[in-house]
Amino acid sequence: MKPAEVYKLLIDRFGEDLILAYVETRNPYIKINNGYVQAICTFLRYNPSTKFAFLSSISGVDYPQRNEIDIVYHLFSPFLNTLCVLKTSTPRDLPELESLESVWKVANWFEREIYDLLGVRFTGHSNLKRILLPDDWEGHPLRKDYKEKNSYHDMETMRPDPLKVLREKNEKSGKSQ
Amino acid sequence: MSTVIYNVIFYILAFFVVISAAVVAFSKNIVRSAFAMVVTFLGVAGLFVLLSADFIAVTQLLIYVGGILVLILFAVMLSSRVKEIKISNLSVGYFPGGIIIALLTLLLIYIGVKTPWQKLDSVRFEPSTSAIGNSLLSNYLLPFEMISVLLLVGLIGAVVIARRKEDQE
Amino acid sequence: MKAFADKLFLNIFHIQAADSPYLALWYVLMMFLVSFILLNFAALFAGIASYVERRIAARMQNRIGPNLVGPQGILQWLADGLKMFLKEDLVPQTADKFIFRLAPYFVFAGLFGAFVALPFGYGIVAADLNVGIYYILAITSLVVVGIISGGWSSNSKWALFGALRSAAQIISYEIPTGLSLMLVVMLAGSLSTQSIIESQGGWPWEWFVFHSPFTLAGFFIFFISSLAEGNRVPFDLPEAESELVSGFNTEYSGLRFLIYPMAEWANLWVVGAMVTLTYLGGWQIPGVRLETIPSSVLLFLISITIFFIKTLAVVFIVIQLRWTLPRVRVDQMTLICWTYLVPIALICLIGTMIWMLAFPWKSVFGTAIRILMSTVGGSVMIWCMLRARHNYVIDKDRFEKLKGIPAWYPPWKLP
Amino acid sequence: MKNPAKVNEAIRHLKPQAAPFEEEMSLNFGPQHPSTHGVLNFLVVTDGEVMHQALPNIGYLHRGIEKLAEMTPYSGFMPYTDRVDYLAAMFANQVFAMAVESLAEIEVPKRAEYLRVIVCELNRIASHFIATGALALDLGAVTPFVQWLREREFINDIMEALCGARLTYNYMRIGGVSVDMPGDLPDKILRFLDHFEPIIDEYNRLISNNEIFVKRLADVAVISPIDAVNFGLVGPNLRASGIGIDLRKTLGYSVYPDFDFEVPLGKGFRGALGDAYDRYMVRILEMTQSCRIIRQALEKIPGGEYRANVKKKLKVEENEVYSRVESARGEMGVYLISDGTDRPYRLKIKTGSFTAMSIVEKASQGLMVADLIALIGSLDVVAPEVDR
Repeated sequence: MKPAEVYKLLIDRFGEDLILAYVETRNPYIKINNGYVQAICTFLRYNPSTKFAFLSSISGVDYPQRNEIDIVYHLFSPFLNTLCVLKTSTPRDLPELESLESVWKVANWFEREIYDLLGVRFTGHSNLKRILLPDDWEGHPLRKDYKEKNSYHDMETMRPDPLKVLREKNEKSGKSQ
Repeated sequence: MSTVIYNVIFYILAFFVVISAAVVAFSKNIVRSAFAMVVTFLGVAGLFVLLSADFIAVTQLLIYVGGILVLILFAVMLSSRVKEIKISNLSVGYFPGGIIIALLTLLLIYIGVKTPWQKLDSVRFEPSTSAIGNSLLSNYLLPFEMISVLLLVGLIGAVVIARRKEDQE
Repeated sequence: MKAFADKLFLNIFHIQAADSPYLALWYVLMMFLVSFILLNFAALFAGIASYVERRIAARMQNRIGPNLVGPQGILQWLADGLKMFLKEDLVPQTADKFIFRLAPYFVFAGLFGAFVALPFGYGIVAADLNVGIYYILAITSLVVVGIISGGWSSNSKWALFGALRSAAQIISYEIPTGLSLMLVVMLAGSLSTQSIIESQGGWPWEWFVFHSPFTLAGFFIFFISSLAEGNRVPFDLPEAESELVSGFNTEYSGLRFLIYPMAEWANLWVVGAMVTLTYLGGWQIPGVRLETIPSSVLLFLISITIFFIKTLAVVFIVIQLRWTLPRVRVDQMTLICWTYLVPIALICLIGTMIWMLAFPWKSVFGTAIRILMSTVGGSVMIWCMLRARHNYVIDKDRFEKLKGIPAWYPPWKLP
Repeated sequence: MKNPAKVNEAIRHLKPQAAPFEEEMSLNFGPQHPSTHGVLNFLVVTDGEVMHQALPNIGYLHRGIEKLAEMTPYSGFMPYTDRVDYLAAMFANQVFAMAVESLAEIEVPKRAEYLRVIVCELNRIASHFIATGALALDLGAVTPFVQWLREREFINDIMEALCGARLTYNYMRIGGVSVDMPGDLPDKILRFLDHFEPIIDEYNRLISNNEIFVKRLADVAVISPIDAVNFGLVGPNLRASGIGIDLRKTLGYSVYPDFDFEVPLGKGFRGALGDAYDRYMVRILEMTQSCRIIRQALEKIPGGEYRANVKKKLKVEENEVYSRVESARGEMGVYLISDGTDRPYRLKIKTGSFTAMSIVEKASQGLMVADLIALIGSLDVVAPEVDR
């Protein structure tokens, strides 16, 4: 079963309101409504004709121009040997999505990572906390407009340019000579 | 000369025993008490050696230091709130305690005065192990066996009690 | 030793020992001298054992091992000891400082106390105690007090884990140790270390280990539980470095830390000597009657050599075990003790009793069985060694083929 | 950290969820601990030796590689991929190269594909050395680990002869590999294989069949097939639970369909299906299969170019791809979005260790402290791969 057929199956089952588009890229993806992620994924996982048993990864992509964050789900079905890419968007100002934790346990950590790095909130998540960064970190680094703070807990995050330091040192010693 | 040294050793050991026993009784920290007991046991073992009772001395060491004390330490460490120093040796009941101590002291003095002490010229350093073995398996066979049966009963009882608690949970 | 001291005293002061008022003083002096010698022997052995162990481990792991301090790195242990001396003696802020400082001394006293009753050759023992091996069992139990107090007083969870494991382990394993020693005590009819050796003989079939199948089993039980009591792999749970960081001695540093590993290595000698004297015939010289030994200095020296060789062979095996086996889990450790070692030791005890009655030591059948068992045991040992050599040769050839350089090099000549 | 209140606030969420019982003790396992395989922290809630919970706390090695990718040209990002999984750097190289090649529609020469397969399989063996050896080391057996280190040294030598690096190879390029194989290398590799294949038997004698080792691993931390799928386990961990998914077979990427090899599955070698011993044994068996693949690849390797002609400043049309390879730690994926410039718009690296780590919290319940080490070791978690 090719991704296009999966798209047809989904259209038949959920209709055009939920399944928005089918976009041809290298790995064609199916654009879905952001309110029904859980239902669609549950369907894809347990439907005997698809059986997407594996959630390969969840990624988030920030699009400041569109003012949206895309969340991409890569599902893999060993039975069909097919990769199914689901994509959904959520507004950048108040990013919120359903958690897939009830469908795949592994979504727990993937979603925590996205929450950590992109700031997307997942409703129904059991333990939505920062995972890679410290709890008191400010900002979400994978957003395109993220600016790193100069210091974290009085520790400098920026290092002076070593070449510049060397040059200045040389100049100084040159002056003294 | 040798009796002098003998006496010196005796008093040194006795000193350690008494002091450490006092620490066991008066220390506010239960673990400290337990460790002070090591010194007490060692001192008592030394006194046994001085009395030429080598087998008993070694038994004292093996059973009390190696067995009972380790078990006590084990139990103390497993109990929660070890670090709360107040749980050892609560100072309550001064009055009944005083009476008991007074009575005990009187009793000890009475025994000390009344007992017809045998005075030995010198301590005979003779191996006692085989004598103990022989007596245990000839004259005192019945008490020896009865004690072992008693210990067995205690062992089984402990197992039963522990089991029951587990079942109730 | 006492007789020897009396004789020495007589020769030096020309006074009958018993008459002298200075006798007690003389004894005290002798006591200090003997303890000084023993302590130095133990410390020296511990140091050299640490070096030897590291070299053996390196050999087993295709490494070179310490080789820079002194010729072939033989002074490495001195350098390590010196380094430990110079380290700061840290006491954790929240530790129970008094007990923390005191704990290593218990370990020290417990282990080095055992050397008093250990023989080194014919008639060479600091104190031929009437309760010899019983005393050794008892005094080594002081070690566990040191370990528990050290672990508890560090106020570290890792150290506490180590201390608790150690307590459980040593209490459990004292029972099979004692029971398997009982076999020997029964056969020898004595607790004294020297008379246990004297009641065995020089030839392998005169050793207690081959007396009957029961004593053979008892030998292995004793060996295994000695490992456990000495915290050696596979029973090094109290300081399991991959689980508990370093177990009971995690918070120690400097000289106080040094005492723990030193005691562990000194314990190697205790284990080796105990196994040798109880089951492997001690210092008995094959074919030489006991009475003839005192008359000849040469035989005297041979007896010492034999005892050392046997002990070091056991030590060598213990070291090799350490670098081969993984560690057991804590529940498996107690399970091995209570479900296998203790019942088997009890069976062996009763079996040996029956065997002693049925086939006395001197009887034809008893001798035949002993000769048969020692032959089989020896053959198994030789077979194992040959097999190990065979595997090694194959491995060596493959390595040479791959790298073009020899895999083997003599210990005194590094690549 | 000057403000303790702030620090307390920062570690607040690490405290166990429910209030601990009277008998419970919480234990900080790591970040500096001999057997955490990198910088990791587990908050272990124990009752004596038995654990109630082990909460992994990761992020100590987070270097923001995904963010770095957005600032680096495609060809310049290759060295960064080495650092994702330093024990099996070739796979990250390969998966990134594959993703870019797929986006830019670059045809990779056959010889380059074969070279990639050879180095990847060698790297897989080297990685499994560390995985299985470190597991033995964690259980207290030092010698097996050093034994494998010796063998790994030979692989390192081969890699050094090939690309000059011993750990972070940076060997692959977009459209091929950086250098062709020197003429004597096939012979070297074959000599190594001749030497190495019997060593596996020796190793099995030394440790795999050791009774204590088996007792420590068999029936410990059993992961059922359902859990394995649910928690997204990949690679040897998944196959140990009896699920035969190997991307080399399922996807047949690169030139893997050309080779004849088997995918070893866990079948409860010494205990339950999916226990720690199965995970260990699957890795040992995989090494043999990798040897088979290398032998075939060396036989079949064609001549010709080793690198396609790719522009130095590669610009890729707006597109996206998710490419995956079977790394030593299982499926490693790269989700790459290009936007027409010479840098990725977004790069996401999906690694096997990340999902393997997430199962620790569940699989560790009711184990003993010593078993936690066996669990982490048998999952073969590499900290930088978890944190990226």
